[in-house]
Amino acid sequence: MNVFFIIIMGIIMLAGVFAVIRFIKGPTTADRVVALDNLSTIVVATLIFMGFVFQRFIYIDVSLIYAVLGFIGVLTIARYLEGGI
Amino acid sequence: METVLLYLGYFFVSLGAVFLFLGAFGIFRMPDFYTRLQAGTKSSTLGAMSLILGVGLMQPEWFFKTLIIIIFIAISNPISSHALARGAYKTHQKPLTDTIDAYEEVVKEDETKNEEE
Amino acid sequence: MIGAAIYAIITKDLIFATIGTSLISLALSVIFYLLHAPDVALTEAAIGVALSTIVFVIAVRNTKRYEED
Amino acid sequence: MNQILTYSVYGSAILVMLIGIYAVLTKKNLIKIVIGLSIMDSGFNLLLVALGYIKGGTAPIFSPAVAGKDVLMVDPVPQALVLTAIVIGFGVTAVALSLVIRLYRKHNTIKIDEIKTLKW
Amino acid sequence: MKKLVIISLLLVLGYSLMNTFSDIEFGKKREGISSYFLEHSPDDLQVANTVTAIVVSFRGFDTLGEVTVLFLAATAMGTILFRRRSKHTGLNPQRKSPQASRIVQAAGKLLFPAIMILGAYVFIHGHLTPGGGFQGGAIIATGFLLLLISYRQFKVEHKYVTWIESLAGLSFVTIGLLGMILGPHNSFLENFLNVGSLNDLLSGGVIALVYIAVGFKVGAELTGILDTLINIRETGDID
Amino acid sequence: MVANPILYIALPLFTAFLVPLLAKLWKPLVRIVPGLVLAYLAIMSVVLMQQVSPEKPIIAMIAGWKAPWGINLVFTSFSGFIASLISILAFFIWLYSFGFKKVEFDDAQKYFILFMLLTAGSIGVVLTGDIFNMFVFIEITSLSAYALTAFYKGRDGAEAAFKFLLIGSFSSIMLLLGIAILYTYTGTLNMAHLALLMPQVPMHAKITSFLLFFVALGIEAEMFPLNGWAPDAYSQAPGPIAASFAGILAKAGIYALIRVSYTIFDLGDHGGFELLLVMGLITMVVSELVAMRQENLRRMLAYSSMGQMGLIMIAFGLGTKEGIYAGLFIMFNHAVIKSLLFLASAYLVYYTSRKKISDLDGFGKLLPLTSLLFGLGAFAIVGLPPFSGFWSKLSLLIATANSHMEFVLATVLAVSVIEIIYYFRVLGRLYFRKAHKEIKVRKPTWNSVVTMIVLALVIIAVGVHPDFITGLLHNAATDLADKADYIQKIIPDLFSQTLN
Repeated sequence: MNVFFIIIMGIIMLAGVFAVIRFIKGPTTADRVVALDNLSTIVVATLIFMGFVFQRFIYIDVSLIYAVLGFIGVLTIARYLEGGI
Repeated sequence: METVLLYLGYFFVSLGAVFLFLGAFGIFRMPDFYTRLQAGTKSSTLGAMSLILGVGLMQPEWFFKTLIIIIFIAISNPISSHALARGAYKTHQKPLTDTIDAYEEVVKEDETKNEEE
Repeated sequence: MIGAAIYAIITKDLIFATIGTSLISLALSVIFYLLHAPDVALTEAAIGVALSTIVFVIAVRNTKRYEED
Repeated sequence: MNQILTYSVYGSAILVMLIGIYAVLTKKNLIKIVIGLSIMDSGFNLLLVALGYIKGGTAPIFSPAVAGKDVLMVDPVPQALVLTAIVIGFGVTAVALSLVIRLYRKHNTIKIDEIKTLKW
Repeated sequence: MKKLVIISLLLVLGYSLMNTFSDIEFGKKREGISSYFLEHSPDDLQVANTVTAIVVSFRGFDTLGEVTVLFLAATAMGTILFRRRSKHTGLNPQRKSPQASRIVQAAGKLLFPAIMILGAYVFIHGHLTPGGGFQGGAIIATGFLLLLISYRQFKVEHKYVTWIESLAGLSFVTIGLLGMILGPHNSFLENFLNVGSLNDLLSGGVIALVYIAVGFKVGAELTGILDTLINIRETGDID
Repeated sequence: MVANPILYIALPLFTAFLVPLLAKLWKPLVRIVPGLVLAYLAIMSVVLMQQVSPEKPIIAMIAGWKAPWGINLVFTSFSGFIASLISILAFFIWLYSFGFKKVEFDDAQKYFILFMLLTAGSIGVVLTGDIFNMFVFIEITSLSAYALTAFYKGRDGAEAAFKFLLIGSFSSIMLLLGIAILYTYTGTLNMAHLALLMPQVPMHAKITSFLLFFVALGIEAEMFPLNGWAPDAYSQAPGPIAASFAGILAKAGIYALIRVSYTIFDLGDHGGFELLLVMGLITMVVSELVAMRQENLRRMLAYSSMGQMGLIMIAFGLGTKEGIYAGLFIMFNHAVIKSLLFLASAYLVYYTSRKKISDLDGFGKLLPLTSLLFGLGAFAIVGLPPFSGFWSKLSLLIATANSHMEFVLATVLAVSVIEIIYYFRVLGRLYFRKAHKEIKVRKPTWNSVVTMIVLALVIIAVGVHPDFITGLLHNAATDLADKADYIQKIIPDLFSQTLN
């Protein structure tokens, strides 16, 4: 089943590459933040998937915390754009 | 039963990966900010959720924690996109032409309300 | 990650630079995870992604956003 | 193969660190300098964790899945050190930024050239 | 010109570092104190997470120093930014920034307890799973951050923050001093409780207690730092 | 239990965490309790110094783990001497600043917390036997130093502090890199164990890490090209804090430098000590020359302080036991005398914002006692006979003569002349010029007078009868010079294993 894992990882990495390109290109702040948001979603998924590949149950905790905290960084910048902080 | 779960898991994982890819591709290709946001959020959230669900199905003893993560993602991702859209709107980032901006009036109402408070 | 670091350095807009550091933390955290250091990955996620970002954002908010030459 | 991996991993960590140092030394903007400091720290953390990695090892946690089995584990000491270093780095960053804010209040600029009451 | 000098200097530094580190093969097992830790952490302390065992027990002094660094950072920021709490007691200054949208507010209300529980989970299980006091504390502080950025009238009560911070720090040092009295070697921070058995929640003896204290302390300190920063516009007097 | 090296760290931290709660009970407690703790530490160091001898160092384990695995605190004759010096000096500086910021309560609370932590961190740097732990304590020390530098609102403290922070961050990253190199080659972090395993480190890695350590700790120890932070920090910080920078922070820095170059690295044959000597020479000459041109009293004292640090580095760079003895003697004198000078100068320049030397005309009549004490300190630091500075300089000169370094000897003498010139210029202004009209002066409070007089008495006592301290210094020098002994005392098992 190794081939399957590699294919999945390849697809996810390709997605990451696109998001990074948008991050570098993105004309406005908001575009970049969208890319960051998307990247952090991708990272959560990747971390869980890698935990599965490594077969360590405890690694899931990391992605659990990532899922919660990743969005707060984005929320902060969004509130900044709004003039909220 | 286990093989069924396993294959179901494979299916969901592949689906998730494809959706994640589509979301990122959408972010890359879409013409203006709001459409990008839409592509990024909807597609990626679905992708991540289904990928995690797939992993949970493949490893039934992990299912509880994966479920928690799915719930978190389902709550947090839309909120951040919403806040982001609002923030971008406040910085006067206009959508492409030919769109109807219904939000403008809501914002005005909100502001007057805030001032009254 | 190196790209993000270079980007964070060269950009003139400090908010972009902040997002860049956030991205560095993100990449770093994944790398730590792949190097089998979940504790460190967790710390980097908690401190680098959320707290560091907001501290920088507040600092930018209280000063100037653009770096002028 | 392993040689390439050695060079690329350590090389990129050191490169990130050098980028941070470069920013600290050449940039004129105070916040940019602080960003440079934090990048510098990140590079070092990566370097130290990479030094502790052992091929084929797993995280140094004896969970039920690995208890009793003879598994190879990565070096836990660098991880503990990095944990300390990250937290200390955050503290220093916070203090540096508050200094920047205070300098801005006083001089109304964050360019290092214009803040020169003392000799640099 | 200056840049060229700096770049060449950096190149020299990079070269010498690379020269030093390239001898060390990536991913090769090396001798050292770590094998002792990996052996004795599950056997003597019954702690599953070796990193936690190192951070809290073997190198517990570092952790005390680290907590102090954060405490110091919070105090230093108060000093640097001239925050005077006494001036504002009872006034409850409101931030003038625009309110967040209702969706964000609702989400803050919804997610805050969840984040708190998650933080508590992380530092209570510090000896079993990845994470521990610092991470848990950071997560709790992030929870307060969520409230701070979604409600402009939300105000962290400094009284409680100070109390929690001080009490947690005091309990850390007190646990250490108790180790000097009760521990078998009479040394600081020594374990004086029953260590339990591996992978139980109540294992590791004093380690779990220390990490809980660290979690509360770090959480309070980071919350204090964030609150100082967020309220800076209104309370810092400008000169 | 009652006298244990761990209390040096644990008690100040305990107090620092306790102070915010005490403030809620009764406000004067915020001032009194730190003083009580520092007094306890000072008494404890006297007790411990009597127990310790080169044959029998006091080693405190932490968390019950033996030396190479756990962190331990090592109270030897050498490290104990410096720790005692720091703790006693800290008590006197507390006494001096007892009434500091009486009006603004919140500030006073922070001041005492930061000062406690500065002391605890410095003592930690001195006592710890573990190299990463040393980094943590250096970080504690420097963070509190940044905050204290930026303490005053009106001055340019923030700027000085930012500069200090930048350089300090470099220092910490260099230190971390050095630690990383050593850890990967030896797999340990304990200093004695590192020293034992040092032969197995390849030469180029050894040199790289030594240079990294040297630069990093040289920043703390105010070595020449890296001491840009020092004059600004000294001149912008509150008066007592400037004294504690000279007496506490710089001492911890130079201790770390010496410990690393003497104990961990075996580079004595490969020019390790010569590097120290040369850097010390450059530091001394450059900073004394710069000190001569300074207009600002505080900056002048700061540069003079750096010159003294250079002198200490020269003494330790000789590499002989006599050199170590001389270096320790200078360290002791510098801590006491420079503190006296800074404390006295705080009153001399109290109301002048520019702190110019030219504003000091005629202060000898306005503030007779303070000026007298300042003059006494100036006499002592340039090394005139009846004071303690004379003996330390003499021992340094003897040590250089015995190791046949005539050039160094000549330079030290020449620099002493420069020192005399600029100190006497200040004294001349104090006593032989007429005062400007309408100078506001502030009379020193009773506690600061007591502090300054005690320090002056110490200077005179040691100057008249140096045997008070020579025994301790000899013990300390013996202790530092014998590296194998240090290793054997800390890790006896591993040491005997390698011998067999």
